[in-house]
Amino acid sequence: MNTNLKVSKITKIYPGCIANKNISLEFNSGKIYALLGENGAGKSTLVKILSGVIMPDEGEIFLNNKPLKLSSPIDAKKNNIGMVFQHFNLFETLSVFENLIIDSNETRDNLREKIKSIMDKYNFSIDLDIPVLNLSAGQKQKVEIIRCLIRNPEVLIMDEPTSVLTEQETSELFSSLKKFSEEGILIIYITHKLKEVMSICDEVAVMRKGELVSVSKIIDEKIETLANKMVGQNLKTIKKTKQSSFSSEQLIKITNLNFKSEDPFETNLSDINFSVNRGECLGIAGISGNGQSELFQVLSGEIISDKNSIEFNKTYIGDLNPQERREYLMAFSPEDRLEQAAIPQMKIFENVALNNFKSSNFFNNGLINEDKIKEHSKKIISDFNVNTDNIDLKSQFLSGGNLQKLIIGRELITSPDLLICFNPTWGLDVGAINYIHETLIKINEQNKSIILISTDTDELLKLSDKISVINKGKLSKTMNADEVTSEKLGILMGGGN
Amino acid sequence: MIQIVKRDQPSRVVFFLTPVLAILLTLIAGGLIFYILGFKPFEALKFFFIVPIADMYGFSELLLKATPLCLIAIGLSFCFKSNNWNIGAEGQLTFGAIVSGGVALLFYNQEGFYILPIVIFAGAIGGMLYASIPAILKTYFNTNEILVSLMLVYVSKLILDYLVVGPWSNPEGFNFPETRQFSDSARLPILIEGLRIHAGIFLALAAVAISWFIFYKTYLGFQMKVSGFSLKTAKYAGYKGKKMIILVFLISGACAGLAGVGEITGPIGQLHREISPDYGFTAIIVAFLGRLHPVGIIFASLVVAITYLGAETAQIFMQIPKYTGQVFQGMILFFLLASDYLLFFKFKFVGSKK
Amino acid sequence: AVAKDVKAAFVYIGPTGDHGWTYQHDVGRKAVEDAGFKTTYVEGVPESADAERVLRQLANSGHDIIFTTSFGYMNPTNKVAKEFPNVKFEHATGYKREHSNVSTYAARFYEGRTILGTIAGTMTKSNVIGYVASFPIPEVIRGINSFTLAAQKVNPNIKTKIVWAFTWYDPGKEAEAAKALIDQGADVIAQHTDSTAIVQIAEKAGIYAFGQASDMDKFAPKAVLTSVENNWGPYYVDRVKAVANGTWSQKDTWHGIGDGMVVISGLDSQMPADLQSKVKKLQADLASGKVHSFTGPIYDQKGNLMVAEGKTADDGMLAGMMTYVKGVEGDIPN
Amino acid sequence: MIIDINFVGLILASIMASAVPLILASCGELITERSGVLNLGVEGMMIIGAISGFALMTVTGSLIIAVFGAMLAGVLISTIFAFLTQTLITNHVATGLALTIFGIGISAMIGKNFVGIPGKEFPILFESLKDTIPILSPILFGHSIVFYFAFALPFITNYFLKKTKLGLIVRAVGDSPVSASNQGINVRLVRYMCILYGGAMCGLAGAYLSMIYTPQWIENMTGGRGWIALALVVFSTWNPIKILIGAMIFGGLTIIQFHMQAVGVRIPVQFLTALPYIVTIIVLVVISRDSRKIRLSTPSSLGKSFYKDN
Ligand SMILES: Nc1ncnc2c1ncn2[C@@H]1O[C@H](COP(=O)(O)OP(=O)(O)OP(=O)(O)O)[C@@H](O)[C@H]1O
Ligand SMILES: Nc1ncnc2c1ncn2[C@@H]1O[C@H](COP(=O)(O)OP(=O)(O)OP(=O)(O)O)[C@@H](O)[C@H]1O
Ligand SMILES: [Mg+2]
Ligand SMILES: [Mg+2]
Repeated sequence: MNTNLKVSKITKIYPGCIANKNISLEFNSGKIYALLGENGAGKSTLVKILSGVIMPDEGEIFLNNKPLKLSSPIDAKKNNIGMVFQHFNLFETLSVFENLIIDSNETRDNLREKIKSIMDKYNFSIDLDIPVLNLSAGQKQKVEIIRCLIRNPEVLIMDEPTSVLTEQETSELFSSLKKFSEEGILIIYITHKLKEVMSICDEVAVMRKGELVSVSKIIDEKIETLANKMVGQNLKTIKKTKQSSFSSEQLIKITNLNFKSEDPFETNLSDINFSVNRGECLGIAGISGNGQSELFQVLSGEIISDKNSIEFNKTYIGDLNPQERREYLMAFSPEDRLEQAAIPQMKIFENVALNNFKSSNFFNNGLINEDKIKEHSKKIISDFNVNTDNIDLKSQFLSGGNLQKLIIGRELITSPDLLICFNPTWGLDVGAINYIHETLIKINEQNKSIILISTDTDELLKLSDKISVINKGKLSKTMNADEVTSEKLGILMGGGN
Repeated sequence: MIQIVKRDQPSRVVFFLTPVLAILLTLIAGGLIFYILGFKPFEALKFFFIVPIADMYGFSELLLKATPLCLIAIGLSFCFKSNNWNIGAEGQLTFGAIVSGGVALLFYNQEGFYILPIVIFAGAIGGMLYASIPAILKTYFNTNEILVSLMLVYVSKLILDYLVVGPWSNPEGFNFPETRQFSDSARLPILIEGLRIHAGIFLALAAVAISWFIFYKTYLGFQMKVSGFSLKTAKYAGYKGKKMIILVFLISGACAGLAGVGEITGPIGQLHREISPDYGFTAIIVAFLGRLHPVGIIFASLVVAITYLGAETAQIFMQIPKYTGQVFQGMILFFLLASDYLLFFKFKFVGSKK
Repeated sequence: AVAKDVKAAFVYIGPTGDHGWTYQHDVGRKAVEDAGFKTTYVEGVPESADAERVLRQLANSGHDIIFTTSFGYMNPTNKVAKEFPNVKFEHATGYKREHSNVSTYAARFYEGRTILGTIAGTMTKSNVIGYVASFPIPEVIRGINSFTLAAQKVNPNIKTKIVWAFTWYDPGKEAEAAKALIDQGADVIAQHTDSTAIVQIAEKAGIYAFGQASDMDKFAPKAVLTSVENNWGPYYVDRVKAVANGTWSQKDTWHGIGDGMVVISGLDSQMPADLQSKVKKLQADLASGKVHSFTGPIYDQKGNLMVAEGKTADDGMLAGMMTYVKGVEGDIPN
Repeated sequence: MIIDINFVGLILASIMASAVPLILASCGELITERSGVLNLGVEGMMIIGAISGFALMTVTGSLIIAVFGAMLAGVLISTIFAFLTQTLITNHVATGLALTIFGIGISAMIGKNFVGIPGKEFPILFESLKDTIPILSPILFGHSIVFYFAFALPFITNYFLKKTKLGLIVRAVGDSPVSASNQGINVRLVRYMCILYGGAMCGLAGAYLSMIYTPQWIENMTGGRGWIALALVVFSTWNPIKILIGAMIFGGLTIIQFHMQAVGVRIPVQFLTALPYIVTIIVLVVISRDSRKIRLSTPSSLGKSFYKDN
């Protein structure tokens, strides 16, 4: 079986951005192709076009030299193109088997048979009759892969498959991918992790801002060259000058913190213990979905816990809500910029007023003090390099990076003693990432503390003084950042020791 | 070729134009219905929309009719803005009327300036009490407020029935299902001699002004706006979600209760079995038609009020079935919702590709 | 017709096609039209603040006499009458005549119910008679009492079971109420609600029932033994003519079988001949006043004497009647 | 009081007959909601079904045409809702309310010429067996075909959702329209179909009222049953079998309160009349307390608009 897939002059325009600009590429079976690019480079857009989810504005696709019109995901499936999406496309309340049978034409028994044999062959083990929401991220991904394999795909596209996997699971995935490739399946692998590209891919195409920058063989590339192509500039390396001696003054101390959720879609937290000193940055690593978001909410006060479980600056604050905690000089930057940290439909200055600090006098006697808020907003915009001067602009018109700067700025301008942030650079371009990283380092230097919850190991290693790992709602003991390696973190993140 | 494109930003012009467009479309569709029913469309529309308010009396009746609608819709807009679906305003109106009527009956043989304020206050309290039931069940028991507030409408009407038939029925009234007439001190003053328009309209106007102030000038209004867009953000900001739910229900209940007071201490003057022709439900349309904006609600309440008057006039003079009023109300809402599409999408004329 | 210019208006609480209360008033209105007068009607006018506006609009638009056909219109009628002294107002079932241009009228439906009670008491085999009532007001209580008294007279063993539906017409609810009574053993059902659902249920269950307000025989030919019809036509024609002749004056009318305001429909052939003749005689006696529905001795449920031996209840007592007579089961809801 | 041996059976049969429209409408709405659409227009669709069925029966004289015509009318009116919410992406709650108001108005308008006309007799099945088995006979025999259909419907619905491919698709769409769309399922089409199906069932429920339960037309004759049907869907936690139980409880309360009146229970009648509503509220509260269960059984996308741009 020899498969050849070609895309020719693909263009896709979204309001306000060109996601794909005149892209032409050719793929052949038996090889693993990497599609490399920063967040927002247009990788997902291209493969969504290949899987029929969206339609290009211009351009053509050829499969084995025959033009292919993909107007629905069904067309892609018919033509044996399988895709594992960046964000899982599973039905959480349906069982694994129901998820698999939904687009299959086989009888129940036949399908079960087939799934069994696939699982045996690739050493997967998943209970088919439990709801998907009870699966771990790695298992969910396997379900997605099985879903593709059932159809004996000629092309298998994987969009950032490792972002939710442990080191262990990643290597399992890689060996499966190698097997698939040997069996003649054409694999397109999307990532922005350079190490992965080097370790399993044969050829690599780099995208930047919607355009194809280069196509080359892996053997001709090095990590550095790829990185420069991807970013389009020489990476400025940020290095935190680790402080020689920490202040021993404890700022926040969490003792035996537990959270049991009523929501089946959430993770329970059990027996969390840690402390952070002044001027320190504690990194919390983990694969997403292991309780980070719950931990963030407990720390921010969105979820109230036992009063004594959180001690901040010698006061017990476990029962306070976020607003009350802010008065004790805590600040929070949640993961979800568009649905939680800010309201896109509201103006910039209104978004600034979301962090309502008593002494900032945004609201006097229950009335809105618009002048004050606006004055404050202007200061944030200039102090934190937000690329606009119009505070009446709806914040939906800010780019992700600028919005994040606004949010971090909003939180920091009250000069808090502790900033808790959750994936602060998720989805940003390198410039914005560098800016945020510098900012975070700066506040440590001012003897303020940070709790950095992040799924990006490199970021954690770069910024943290101490690191702890969260897995299935349990937190590992705190380690000195100098003593840990990314391998060690990987093992802990996967639940190992 | 015409292409439908998503707008980058909802258009502000369209935002204010769609209600007008909706009304126009309703008029056209209404004319069509009249035509099908065998009436002259223009004449029918004239009797529906112009004749009822052609004189001073008609206009005052329009205001009288619009007052409770406006008051309730203002209250509902607090709920709807913050994502709370209170559709039981009719029950809150009834219960407000019961409580204030009860108080007014206590003073049936007394006169005094202090009586009316107490009666009005009692009505607001009654409405709030009744609205607090779905609010508390929603916040503390996670119960769907749509269904609870609706079921309570039936219950309130039975309570009213029990009272006017039994304990509160007029001792001199041959056991008919009505209470005594309230004393003059418990009645809202008439504004213009000979007309029915009463001081209740000031309550409505005050509600408009206060709600405008709350929505756009206060911390509470800001919090409601945030909660309306995203409950997650409201939580992150640290707003007290439960308190706010209860508060908006209470405000909404108070407004509905006041509307009930306005009816019984205004034009009716006593309690009997039927004090509201479903104002509580119609006000939902008013709230939407007014785009949950206080000034919009004023206009919307006038438009909807006229469908009531028009249905009567058209019946008297042309024998057009009364239900056309209700059909018009449904259609206005349909057309308004439909024309909202233009808020988020626009039609683009493009040449054919390539 | 004498003077054609007289225009009459009718204000209805329900739709003209409820086949009950409003329907019968509209039949009366048509009689006025047939007599050569112009009429207008407004249906579905709520008893809320809206009634007053409708009345004023009618008074203002050239109507000479306005019939307001529901109790709830009492206060608005009197209020508007004050402002339009030249317009005559006729309010059904009320008692307030505050101005000289307001008359009231009502029908002695209880006389009809005396006849229904007599038939029910005779026809029942189970001795359980069901009665679906609407709202606990004197009008309805009076009907229950006269029905029960008559039934007891012919059959001392009967029990009247009463179920309140709390609606004048909601076919679903009335049907459920009727079914409950049938399941409780009732083999004759009377109703004081307006829809035809009850007689239809009776037809299905193979038991007897009586029509209300209009002749309901066509809805349930086997079940309906007879109906008590509200017959407003003669009164309406009379009053409109009086306006035309300039002879209208205020009065309080309470007419029964004798004046033809209450009409007993044709008797069903299933009724034995002796019962039929008994009923016809009773009808005549009620009409002539020889028999009164409430003739003493009448006791209330607790055994207190309400009407002494040989006396009849006066109209004042009847108008405000809110106690059950002995033999009715249960309490009046209040 | 002497209790007839068949008394229990008779009461149960009455309760079942009163539960029929609730079951039909709830099962229809359940499918709609399972696909993620909240249609509050049940009352409006039912009343349209009621008048259409009755009018068609009167005009054509054919019961079959009338029954199917009522379902078709339900489909047509729900098409307005589907078009607005699915094509024009309007708010489900507001659109549903508008549908109810509109439906009540339109039905009264059409119904004007059909008041006071007696309905036609609807054929009854197994009438000859009516007296064969004590207690059970009145329950099992002597009902219309719609009655039997209504009591089969929860089981059919359950089977449809759990065992068939199409049912799976409906659930998948309600769970995650985005995933479904990426899997190549036409979310809009599925939702359209579910809304129209809901309309058909509500139409049938209305026709049952005007053609079988109380064969006549009276304005507003659904009397709030549509709202009860909506409450039952929440009550059932989107499980068709529990709809059956809920409808029996609600119908039971209504019927039993009449029996309590008839035997002279000394509780204010207004309270007895309010009982079904009060109990519904209490049951809703009790059920909602287990928020974990509600969360798991509620279609995740319920009431949320889905818009796919290309
Ligand atoms: N539906 C959409 N509407 C508007 N813009 C979109 C849409 N989908 C994607 N975009 C924009 O298109 C650009 C490319 O997005 P795409 O998801 O393809 O990037 P990516 O390379 O996959 O990034 P990531 O690494 O974050 O997944 C981004 O700027 C994104 O904001
Ligand atoms: N503003 C709001 N409008 C509508 N629903 C809301 C709002 N805020 C919260 N909810 C909903 O109400 C329920 C309870 O809210 P929540 O738990 O956030 O209250 P809370 O913030 O804990 O209140 P408190 O701080 O007073 O204890 C949840 O179902 C939530 O989704
Ligand atoms: Mg991507
Ligand atoms: Mg007969």
